[in-house]
Amino acid sequence: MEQESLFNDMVIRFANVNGTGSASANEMFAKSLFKMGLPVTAKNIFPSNIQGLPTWYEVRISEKGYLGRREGIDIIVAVNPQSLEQDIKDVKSGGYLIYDNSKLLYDNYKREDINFIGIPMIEMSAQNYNSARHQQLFKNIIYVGAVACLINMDIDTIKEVITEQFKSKEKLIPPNFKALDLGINYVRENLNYPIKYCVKKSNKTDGKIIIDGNTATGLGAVYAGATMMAWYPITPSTSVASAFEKYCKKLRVDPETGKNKYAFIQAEDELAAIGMVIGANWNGARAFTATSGPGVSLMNEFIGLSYFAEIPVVLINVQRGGPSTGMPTRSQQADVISCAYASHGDTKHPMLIPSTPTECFEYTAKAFDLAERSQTLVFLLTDLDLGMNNHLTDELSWDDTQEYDRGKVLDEEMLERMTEKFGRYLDVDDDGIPYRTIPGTHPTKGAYFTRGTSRDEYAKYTEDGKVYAKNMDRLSKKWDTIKALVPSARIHSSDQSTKIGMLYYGTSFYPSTEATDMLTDHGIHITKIEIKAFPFSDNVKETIDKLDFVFVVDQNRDGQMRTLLINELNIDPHKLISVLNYDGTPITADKIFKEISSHKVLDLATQN
Amino acid sequence: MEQESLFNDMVIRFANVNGTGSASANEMFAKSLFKMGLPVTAKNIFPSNIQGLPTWYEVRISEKGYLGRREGIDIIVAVNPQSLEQDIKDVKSGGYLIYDNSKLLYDNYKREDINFIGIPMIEMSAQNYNSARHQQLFKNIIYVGAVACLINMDIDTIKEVITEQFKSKEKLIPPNFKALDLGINYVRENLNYPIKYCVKKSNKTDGKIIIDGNTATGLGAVYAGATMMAWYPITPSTSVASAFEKYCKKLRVDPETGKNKYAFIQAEDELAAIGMVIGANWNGARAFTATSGPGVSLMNEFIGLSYFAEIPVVLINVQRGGPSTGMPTRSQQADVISCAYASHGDTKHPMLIPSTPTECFEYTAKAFDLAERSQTLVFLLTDLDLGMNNHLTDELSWDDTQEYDRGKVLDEEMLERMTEKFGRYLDVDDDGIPYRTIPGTHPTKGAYFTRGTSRDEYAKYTEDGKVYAKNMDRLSKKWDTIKALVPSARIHSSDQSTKIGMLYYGTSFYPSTEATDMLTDHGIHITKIEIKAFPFSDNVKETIDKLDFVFVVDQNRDGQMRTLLINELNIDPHKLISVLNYDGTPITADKIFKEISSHKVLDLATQN
Amino acid sequence: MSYIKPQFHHPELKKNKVGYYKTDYEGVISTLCAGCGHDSISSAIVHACYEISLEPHRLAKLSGIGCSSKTPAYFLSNSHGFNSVHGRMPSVATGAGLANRDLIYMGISGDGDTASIGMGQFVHAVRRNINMVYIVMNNGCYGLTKGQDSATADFGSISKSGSENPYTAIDLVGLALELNAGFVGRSFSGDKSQLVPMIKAALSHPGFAFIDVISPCVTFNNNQGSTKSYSYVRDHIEATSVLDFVPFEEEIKVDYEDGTSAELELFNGSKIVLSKISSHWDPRNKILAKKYLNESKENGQILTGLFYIDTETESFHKKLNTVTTPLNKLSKNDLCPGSSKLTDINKTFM
Amino acid sequence: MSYIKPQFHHPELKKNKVGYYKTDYEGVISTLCAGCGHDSISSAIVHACYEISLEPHRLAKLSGIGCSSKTPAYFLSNSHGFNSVHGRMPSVATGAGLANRDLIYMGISGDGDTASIGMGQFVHAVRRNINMVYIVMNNGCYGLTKGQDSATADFGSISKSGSENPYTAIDLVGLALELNAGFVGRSFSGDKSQLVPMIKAALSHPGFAFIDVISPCVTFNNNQGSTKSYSYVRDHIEATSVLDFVPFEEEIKVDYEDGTSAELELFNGSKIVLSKISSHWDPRNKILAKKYLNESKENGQILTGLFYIDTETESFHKKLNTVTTPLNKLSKNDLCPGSSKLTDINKTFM
Ligand SMILES: Cc1ncc(C[n+]2csc(CCOP(=O)(O)OP(=O)(O)O)c2C)c(N)n1
Ligand SMILES: Cc1ncc(C[n+]2csc(CCOP(=O)(O)OP(=O)(O)O)c2C)c(N)n1
Ligand code: SF4
Ligand code: SF4
Ligand SMILES: [Mg+2]
Ligand SMILES: [Mg+2]
Repeated sequence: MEQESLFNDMVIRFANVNGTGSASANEMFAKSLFKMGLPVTAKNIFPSNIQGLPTWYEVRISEKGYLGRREGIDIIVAVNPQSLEQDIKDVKSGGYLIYDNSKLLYDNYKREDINFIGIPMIEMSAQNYNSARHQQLFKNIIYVGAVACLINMDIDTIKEVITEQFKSKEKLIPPNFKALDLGINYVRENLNYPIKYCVKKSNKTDGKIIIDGNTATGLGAVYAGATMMAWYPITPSTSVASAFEKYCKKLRVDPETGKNKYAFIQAEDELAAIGMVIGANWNGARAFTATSGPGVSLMNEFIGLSYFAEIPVVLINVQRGGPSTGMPTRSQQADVISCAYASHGDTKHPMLIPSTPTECFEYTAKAFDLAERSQTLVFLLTDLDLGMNNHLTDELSWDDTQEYDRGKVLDEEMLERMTEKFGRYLDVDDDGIPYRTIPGTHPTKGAYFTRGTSRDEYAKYTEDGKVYAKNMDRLSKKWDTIKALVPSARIHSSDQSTKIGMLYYGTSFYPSTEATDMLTDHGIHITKIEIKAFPFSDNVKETIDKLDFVFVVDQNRDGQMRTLLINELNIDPHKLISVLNYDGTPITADKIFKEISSHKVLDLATQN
Repeated sequence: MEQESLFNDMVIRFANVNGTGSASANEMFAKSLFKMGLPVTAKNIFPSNIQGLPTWYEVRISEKGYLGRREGIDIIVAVNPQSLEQDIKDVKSGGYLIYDNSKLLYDNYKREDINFIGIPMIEMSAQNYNSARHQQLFKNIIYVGAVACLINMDIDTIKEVITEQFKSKEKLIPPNFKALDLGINYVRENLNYPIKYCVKKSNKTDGKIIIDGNTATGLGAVYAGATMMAWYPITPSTSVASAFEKYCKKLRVDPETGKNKYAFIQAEDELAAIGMVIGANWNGARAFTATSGPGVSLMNEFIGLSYFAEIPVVLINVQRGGPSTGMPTRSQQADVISCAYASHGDTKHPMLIPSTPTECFEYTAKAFDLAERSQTLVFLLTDLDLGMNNHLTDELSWDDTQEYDRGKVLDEEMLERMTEKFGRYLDVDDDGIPYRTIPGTHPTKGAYFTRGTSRDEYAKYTEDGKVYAKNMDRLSKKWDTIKALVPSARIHSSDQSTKIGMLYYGTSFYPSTEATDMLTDHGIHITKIEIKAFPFSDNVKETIDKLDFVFVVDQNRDGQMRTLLINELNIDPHKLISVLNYDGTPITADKIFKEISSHKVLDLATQN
Repeated sequence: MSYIKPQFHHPELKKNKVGYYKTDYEGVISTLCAGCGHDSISSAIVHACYEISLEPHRLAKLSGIGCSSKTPAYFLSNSHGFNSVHGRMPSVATGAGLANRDLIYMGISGDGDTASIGMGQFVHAVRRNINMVYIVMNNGCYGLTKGQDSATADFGSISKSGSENPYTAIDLVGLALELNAGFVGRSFSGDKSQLVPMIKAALSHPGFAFIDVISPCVTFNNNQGSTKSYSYVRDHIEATSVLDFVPFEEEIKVDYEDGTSAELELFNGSKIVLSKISSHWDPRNKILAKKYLNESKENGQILTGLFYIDTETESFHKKLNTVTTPLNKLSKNDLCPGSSKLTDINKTFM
Repeated sequence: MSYIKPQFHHPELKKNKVGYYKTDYEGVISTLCAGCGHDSISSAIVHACYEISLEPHRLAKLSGIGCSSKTPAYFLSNSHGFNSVHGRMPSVATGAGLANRDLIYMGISGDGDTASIGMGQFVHAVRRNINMVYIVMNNGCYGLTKGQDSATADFGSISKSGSENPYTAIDLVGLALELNAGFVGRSFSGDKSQLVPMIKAALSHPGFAFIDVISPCVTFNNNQGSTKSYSYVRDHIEATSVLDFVPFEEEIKVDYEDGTSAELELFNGSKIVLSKISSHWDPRNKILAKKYLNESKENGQILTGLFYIDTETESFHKKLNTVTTPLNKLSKNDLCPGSSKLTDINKTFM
């Protein structure tokens, strides 16, 4: 096959077995590309078990900075015999299959339209390492070396990454170098390289870091001053907890006493986790929990309590594939409705919806301010793709001058000065948000009995329908106040006038951005609306009103964001056209492009 | 005051203290009116405690058969000093306040525009009964007698009701008669009677019974062949359980062995209750639970399992005032959204929505057929007003020839004959509904591992996105199939052509019917759409499409049924105008009439 | 609605050490049934808090849902309270306690609230050794929802609906001991001389202090039994099948010596036997406590007393090694690592 | 993924009394880690069911969520199974059991599934004396979610994340005894000679039969300890902070006499001491069982064996007085009272 080099634009997929140590090798591979200045993104596709099943790691390199999933795999490094047959099928025509030729490849697996590159990984590993465990682990580094050489990576950068990685365990560096060299040398000595898809250094990652959303979220909570996290393990939210704990251990231990300025509680279940968070927030500490769909379902009753008793809560929902236990290790945006209207009765809950790890960090911090300011539960809505995968994103930043917004809390002094009767649910400021007091603040003023039952403005139990309704109306007013407190949607108007829009949120940001460029290339101009929060900021309706049709990108089956839009903004449903993906894989730019560019309303709208 | 008699059209409110025995006296009063052939309805307004707090019992008599709540109380029987001041205020101008004049009435309580009738109830009771307990209990019967006489009720009918009531405890009859006569005689001897509001026998209750919705629901489950109920006590659903148990004890005990053909389990909580129901249905028994909002919130996770693993479940939600613990003894329709889309991920659940006790009976039975036919969870959505209050309703009827629809279950013979591989989730009939097997049916065929995770058509675990998506699409197809299985909405077209509609459901049926007549009287013609189920039958959209504006009556703050309509039917939100009531009391015809008749769109629409 | 508290402040009442009158420890008027055992317990709490001179605002009271869980409204009006959701008070108390280690926490629950829907959270609150007093007002039934059997109802007892309870009762004291609670006691609502000191002791225990208080329900308790005073009412209820009559009753009081037994008549005339552990009892011997408990159970007696105290329990905050400043008092300075640290962190992701 | 079962049917294998080969009791290939204790327990279940000649379709297997809860897929393919939701298997099993009293129910759970999220349901399943075998595959951690401590993890043990567990372990055996379970035993995953007969006994017990099986987790169990074989891997994980290496291991087997102890090395070289109750043990003496259990705990030993059987327990169906025909077999004739009865009922509402 003739080869013309394609620089800095490819997708490489590593097909491994989980529990074999490939994940850390693959991560070093991606990190090295990042260090070479290349925009890179990695998706880990793993099973819901611990050892022995197929797992894939997909690295996309895109000089243009397109960091969503892309269809078409250019190179597959096939290390897993279980999935080999399928892996071979998945290589794009003209692409490469790098496999372990320690064993013979079945003839019927062969394809004429792709390039097969055999590397005797197992053989080399067996020859160079003694224990079975070492053999298995270093095989991973061997293929990293081989691939690096084949695509012309900078070897020093990889060694730098290895050195950094093992800086606390220096004795591990030489064997890793050795394995890397084994891979490199095999290619150098036996194969033509570089192959068609290759890389060269660039400078597209300045001011960027590569980090997963959950780590950024956990760190956001540390910066926001959260002192208590109660949680129950569940994929894909567990690493939010790990990150919070890790950084608390680093940053929140009193150097003198060795004591913790935080509490980290693995609860007995999700019901208890949110109960603890409610108790702590009621008592004036910033506390939060992180979970995924099944946890949110279990928390439903307490979510209603938070709404009605007006207790601040931050609830991080890293969405996975539903319904029920569903696809625990796959990504979806299918909890939009179940979060927005969680719990029985008339309830609504604000949601902050980050699209990048940097936003995970910022919005988590914002969520605490918003929860305390508005005395209600705030969801941070992310997903497995954002939470567990590494993304190229802006460096995290923090404004040291900004204070935490602890909301309307009466402290001892204020209570002391107060002459009128304290009314916990009085709408003093005409914004629907009342004042609260923290237990223990004042010997004789400000105490009240918090409850999830109907009560009057002075927190006294009542069954008076008028008083109840007035309180419900105040909660609606508070909802309107919240609109101005959440981040506004980002509107990216098209350069050219257009009647077509595309609305997206969360991780659909990456492919939607790419799809827009693809559409523009095809002469289709589009206004982009990036939803950042619920309730929707005013510009959402304003923008939609100016358009004829808006494509709503939802990573769920039922078009859940579309539901929220038509219901909350009274938009004619016919204006909103769903673009859906719900197979558990992140939606691709290709899919969005195809659905929009071939949609019949396009003719209608472009005729205008 | 001059008096012109108003026959068979009034509202009488009894103001009592709970725990004093008034409830049974008041019920006998209402029952007597029913026996006189008068359409009558009674609403019990009670506090969330057991003893000592105000409680009201409101009886409406309407020859025309209007059985919703009506504004304006004609007669108040004020037996509770705690609420007396307010009770006096609540009497309609020109109406009557019947009070206990054993004690003096404060002067400033007096009103000029109403009639005060004093009856020395406590005094008479103290003179005639010895123990404090008897005195308290018979005071209630004394006022029943007095009121009966004042409004000219047939005394023999009341005695008949008392006799029936105490037929198993005959010794209680004479003292009750005595108390009744005390009240009657006092009026006869001391007062002018009958008063303006009075009654005469009629024949408007032929073919009718007077019963509460929960009893009818429990009985429906018995008739439907439910063999297991698992539940956890919660107002206002508890009496569904009591009724089921009561009728099972009567009708389902094997006469020979004395053994039960049912199991009745008070679970440790709602999570366990629905878990048990799922287990029993999985194992081929008809099983159900009954709860209210907080219980539904707790059941959220299991509801998703039922949807995704396709286990039939009947879940009765007798709605109360939300959110959270809310108003446990007040009525609302505020769980519409939380039921329709309960649980995380893409989920939808059918709901049957009865409006009368008769429909409670029928729809409960239907719910079991539907759940088994469509292998999913079915809600029966009622509310406190329907469930706990007595309503005049058609006699219950049962067609003995109709078989239970147990749905697509493969029995031993079918499995034995089967040559192809059994696919639990195969869409054999192209209706989205697969075949299921019951554990233990066949030694070697039909066993599979039920789970809430993604799986292929043969119930094998899979993380393959395509297979997952195909299954989700089949569930959507099943949803379409269900549309044809649920009761259709009832469309009542106006005699005159109109562009205005009114849509309502559940207990809004009573006042909406009355309001329609009021509107017609004012020259406003309206097409009525009575929703009976979710998903919506095709005639809902067809009818709405033909109208310009539809008023949607919702007994919740957020217009939840309206949300479902615009979302599921893609209706332009501007067409649907909410008429809301959410203070915990049943909506009145007056309110609906006022909101509609004064709405500005009326001009627009009537111009057409 | 009962009237357990005087309607006006008695001028002769004495201030306690922190300057409060006993009335300062009261709450709003109870809406429970007249004679309900729960009201007696509220009053014992008022007593205990007054006597140990606790400043009301230094205590936070938490509860679930039920008649029992309403009682925090009826004592300590100057304390913040949280009437949470059914069965979930333990987790809310856990969170509250973590936020501010300096307050005293009192959790009030019912037998339904704790032994059924709240069982999981109860077990884990014990396991974590949350610093709180946990009182179960145990009436063997679900008062607020009209008298269904609870999981502590005795095997064979007859419920209001007339069914015989086929399940063995869960003994919360036995369970707490098995789960290594550091303070375990049982008393009777009407036994102030035992209950008040027990609550005082619990309030001063540095960890989870559990008290199971037998508390008769006027309305639904022990429905079968003597036919004396109740008969007419019961007949009436059977005939009308409407549960709407509750007689006003006096609270049931009892006073008996350590080491003796007392037979007690409940509202309907049925009887229970309380037996009090002797004053020589060594409450540090758990094995013995369990043994006695089992033996008295077998004799059909309800053993009361302070069964077990572990003075060396490690509190939750100790386990978690938290700073001595309450977490809710830490300021941004204490908590926010600031932008320079963030620069370092960013570097680890480059 | 491990390969605990032979890949082909051995021609010499014998049929049992009901005509099934041992392989007929197997399931699909396990996807658990090689050497996981849970696979050994699956294999013991296969053994036991084969040996007592149980017809596979007469058993229903139920589980929650976790590595342990996956195992019902790996045994008894001809039995229906239900992999329900996390911690809620007891209620599902209760309902299933009510629907058909004629099947045999086997519930499989993990220590996370039972002792944390499932605690409430576990307690109430015991209390109701549901007719089922309830096996907890107890590895002291949450395997499936990557090794967090569970509530049965020992006080002071070090979790994968390096933290010391500050909580006292919940002893499920002690708890089951306190809650009056009628069959209580403990064994070790690799001790077939003890485990297989215990499962057989449990299958024939007419009520709730609880077996706690200690089952080491290859991947996350007892992380600290010997530095031998694991060292490189641990170093690697520490350095990369990615938990992605699991060595293939042989299952840990043990065989020791009744009345003796055995010290066992876990995967990482740390040790536990199992001690087996003697064959002279009288499993009807609960008090003694509790005493021995406590003593061995204090000696740092894990007592195994069948501690307690109550042969006279009243089954759930007996308590509920249900008909002998399974409820799911009753027909419309049995169940529907028909229209004429309804006419009578209508009359009561006129
Ligand atoms: C989730 C939920 N389920 C059910 C209820 C209804 N409910 C209120 S109180 C109660 C039981 C109370 O029993 P207990 O705790 O023993 O208190 P008691 O009234 O006997 O003092 C129940 C079931 C509820 N409030 N929330
Ligand atoms: C409601 C809910 N919360 C959390 C999870 C995530 N989860 C899956 S398995 C598991 C713990 C399993 O531990 P254990 O029962 O001990 O089983 P093991 O894997 O150790 O055998 C958790 C927390 C879930 N599936 N559902
Ligand atoms: S119902 Fe029972 S527990 Fe509730 S207040 Fe009345 S007496 Fe007390
Ligand atoms: S993680 Fe542990 S419990 Fe799970 S399969 Fe692996 S060894 Fe077994
Ligand atoms: Mg109780
Ligand atoms: Mg485990």
